[in-house]
Amino acid sequence: MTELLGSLFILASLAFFAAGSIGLLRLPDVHARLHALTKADNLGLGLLVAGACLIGGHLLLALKLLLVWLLVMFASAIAANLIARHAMKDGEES
Amino acid sequence: MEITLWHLLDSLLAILLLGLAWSALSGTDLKRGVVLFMAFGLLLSLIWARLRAPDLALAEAAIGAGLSGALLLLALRDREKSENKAGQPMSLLRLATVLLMLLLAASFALAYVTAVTSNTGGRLAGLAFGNLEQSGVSNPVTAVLLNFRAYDTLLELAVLLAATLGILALGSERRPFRRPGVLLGALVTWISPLLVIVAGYLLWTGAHAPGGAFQAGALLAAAIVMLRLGGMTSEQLPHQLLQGWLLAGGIAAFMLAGYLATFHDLAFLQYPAGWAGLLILLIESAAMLSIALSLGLAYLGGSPSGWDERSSRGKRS
Amino acid sequence: MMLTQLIFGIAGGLLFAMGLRSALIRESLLARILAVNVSGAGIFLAFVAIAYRGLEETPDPVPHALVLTGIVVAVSATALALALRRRLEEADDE
Amino acid sequence: MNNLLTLPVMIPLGFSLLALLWPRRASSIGILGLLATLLASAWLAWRVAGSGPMLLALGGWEPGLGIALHADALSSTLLLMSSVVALAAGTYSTGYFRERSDRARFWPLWLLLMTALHALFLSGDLFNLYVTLELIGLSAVALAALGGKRKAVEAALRYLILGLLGSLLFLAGVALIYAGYGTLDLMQLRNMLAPEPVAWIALTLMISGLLLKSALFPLHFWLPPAHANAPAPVSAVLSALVVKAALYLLLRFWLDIFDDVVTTFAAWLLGSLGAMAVLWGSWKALRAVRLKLLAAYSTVAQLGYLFLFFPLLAALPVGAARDTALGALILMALTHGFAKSALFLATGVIQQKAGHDRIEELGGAARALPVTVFTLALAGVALIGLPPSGTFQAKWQLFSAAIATGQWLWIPVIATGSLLAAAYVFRILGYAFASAEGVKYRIADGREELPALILAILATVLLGFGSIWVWEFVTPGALAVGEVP
Repeated sequence: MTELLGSLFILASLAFFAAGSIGLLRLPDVHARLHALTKADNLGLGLLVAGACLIGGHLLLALKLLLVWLLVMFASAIAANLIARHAMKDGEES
Repeated sequence: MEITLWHLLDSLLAILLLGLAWSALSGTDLKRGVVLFMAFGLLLSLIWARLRAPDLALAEAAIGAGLSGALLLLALRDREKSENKAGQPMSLLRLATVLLMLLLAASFALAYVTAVTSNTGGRLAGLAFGNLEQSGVSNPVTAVLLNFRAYDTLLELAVLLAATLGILALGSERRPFRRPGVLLGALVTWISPLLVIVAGYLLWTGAHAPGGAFQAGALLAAAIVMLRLGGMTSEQLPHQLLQGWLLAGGIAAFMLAGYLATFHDLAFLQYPAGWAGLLILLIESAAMLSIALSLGLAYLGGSPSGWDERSSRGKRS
Repeated sequence: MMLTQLIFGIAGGLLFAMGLRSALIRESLLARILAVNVSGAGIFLAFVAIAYRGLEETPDPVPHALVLTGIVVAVSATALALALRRRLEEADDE
Repeated sequence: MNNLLTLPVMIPLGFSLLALLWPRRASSIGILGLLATLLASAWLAWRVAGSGPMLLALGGWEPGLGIALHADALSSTLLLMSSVVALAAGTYSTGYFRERSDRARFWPLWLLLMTALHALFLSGDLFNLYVTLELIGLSAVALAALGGKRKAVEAALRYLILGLLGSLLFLAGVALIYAGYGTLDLMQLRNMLAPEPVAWIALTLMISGLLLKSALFPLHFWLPPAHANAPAPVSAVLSALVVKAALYLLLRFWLDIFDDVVTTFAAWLLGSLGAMAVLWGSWKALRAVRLKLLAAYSTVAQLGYLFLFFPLLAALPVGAARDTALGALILMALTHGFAKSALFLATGVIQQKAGHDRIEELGGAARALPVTVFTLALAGVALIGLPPSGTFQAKWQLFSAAIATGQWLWIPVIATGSLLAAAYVFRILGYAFASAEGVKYRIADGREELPALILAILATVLLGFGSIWVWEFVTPGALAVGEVP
């Protein structure tokens, strides 16, 4: 039962990743791309981690995965901020 | 031979990898090439995981994609004269090199396929697993690196030392970065200690699970890179004399452990019975620090300010 | 023998040759350094493919250790090459 | 237990760390380390001469799983030569590098290079050989770039990238061998290898990598700039030892490990390339403007001679005649090692004292620097192959082998090469003995002039009159590791 639920979570995460990647490729400017990428990826990763926790079953493992998720969120938020600020400064190039 | 979903996944991964490599190498835009190369490294790390080589997946992500990537990105700041005329050779010559390349790849593939299909035995795997009990660790890759083929690893540390000394001899470090804004500063202050903890964990766990000195050392080096991005100057590194000892430590620990055995009438690098686990942990700790400092100094790009004064202090004149 | 071994082994051979070619014909030093790394990665891929023994059996640890050594050697060489390249720009003519 | 075998590798490595830790004493530590290395190598050669080849299974693991070191006559001879050359060039470097900080940079890398060379000579494992090749490559490049002149850095970077490509070709061959035969140990492979596609392709890849590293024509293009722009003691070792390391492996693979796999056609190919190297290298040396460039091109030519032996060895049946030819090859490699390092060191003296090394402005050198010019002349005798040098005897054997096997083709090549060598050596001497005032300064520092002189004497006199010892030591099964009990 938990395995099935976990798999569903992971499948759902794939949809978010796909959306994020399409956004990265198709959206017109840096800020919009960043928006698509960070939002979709963070949610996607969250779902992936949740699914993996369910399938893995260990509490310790779940904690480690959760830590990974938090770290990635932390880093990607700041990276996104840096990229956005850089883009603002440079003006719109791409 | 049955074709399963796994094989489709494998083909997809292989094609993606080749595509990434091709676009990283064929474009004239170097920045793009470097970014694609980092993506290549990450994909490779995924493939290591697929091929059940988690130790390599960790090392590739940390060293192959991570640190190499950081070094290459930094190198983009140095302009080359030749970059302006990144011209391609004439079309006929180009065709010839492509044909030669295909010939090379084809002969390699021919030999490889023949070899793998004719030799289906376990090669050295049987021997390695058979002697795992006596190696002092239960992670077979660590056993090969630090015990069965420890001599390779010893010389590999010498390679790293040679590269580091070469970089130090070329001149002084790059200018440090400007102090970052609040957010990046916060990231640096939070991440660096965390990296140190994770490195310690990887070192410890390397004895029985994926990890070990190299992955841990790379993470520590990543901490140096982060701090550097956060505006660290080389004065904040350990004292110059200590740096020398740290650089030498990995090899020195190996040699001491190696000759320890010879006093017990054993071969060089043969760990006395019961001591293997402890000796391996000690060697790995020293090696981790050497690796971290070497790679960190490589990121600094040259000798830290005042490095040469080590030799002239106390000079009479 | 397994199809997986063949797929990655042949891909490794292609990468090896591709990198070798670029390293010889490119003018830009940075591109050549990248190419050497790609070429090396191709050989590493072949090594790890040799070690693979299916989903059930633990792979041969010896090639894994060799590749780990190779990765460290590669990053050392890359670091030295990049340092030389940087110095080339700074060094004055004579 | 043969733990002795580790000493020629571990002594320089240990002293390299010491030189890194005590930079102020780097020179004394370095010289001491090289002396100890020389003693260890001499002892090893003595043991090998007395009681035959030696083997050590590192870590106590059976070869295959672990790595084995071994020494036979060929490896211990080269070990001894490299220890002597390193000590002489190292002694010279204490006068060459005036700044203490330069010496502190030089010594740890120098000792690492010795570690690498000795590790290569003793290694019995294919992958370990790859690591030693990379260690040689990186430390040699770092040394060649010392001083930071733009030309030197540029040549060093090119040298690095080509060296890496050579190592990668080698590694590709190693991967194939492991896939096909399931071991990396040379002695096990020696009995397993058969003439089949896997072995052929793997050997071709490895040999191509080694040819690139040993700068066989037409893969020699990286050598002259790298060797001519490095600091003098480094050039000496690059030409005398580093290219010889790749050549040693070629010999070891060709005549010993892959003995059953190689073909006569391939031997002829190497011989022909060697012949072209002799002619092209000698010609370029004759036309060189700078003394160091002359020395570098002369290395290309001298390496060519060594490759002429391959088709001859392939044609000779196993036995006394073949052993003699092999002995001649080794004698030639040794003589060239000593003579070429002497030439580079002497050039270094001239370059520092005169401020340049342009051949046509060497006038007065013979009066200002008589010892150094005498060294040049002695080294020249060995390079041309005049008696009593070791090269003379080696070329003599080369001639007789060419006649014995009916391979007349090589004889005009050797003769032309020797004539061209005579021409470029006398061109140097002609200008050096001219009375013009191109070179003015005298020096009294023996550290700078004596090492080169000693090396030149070793090449011309000792290896000439003493060649019989080399012969006796080397010929009965120079490559005899397989017979270790």
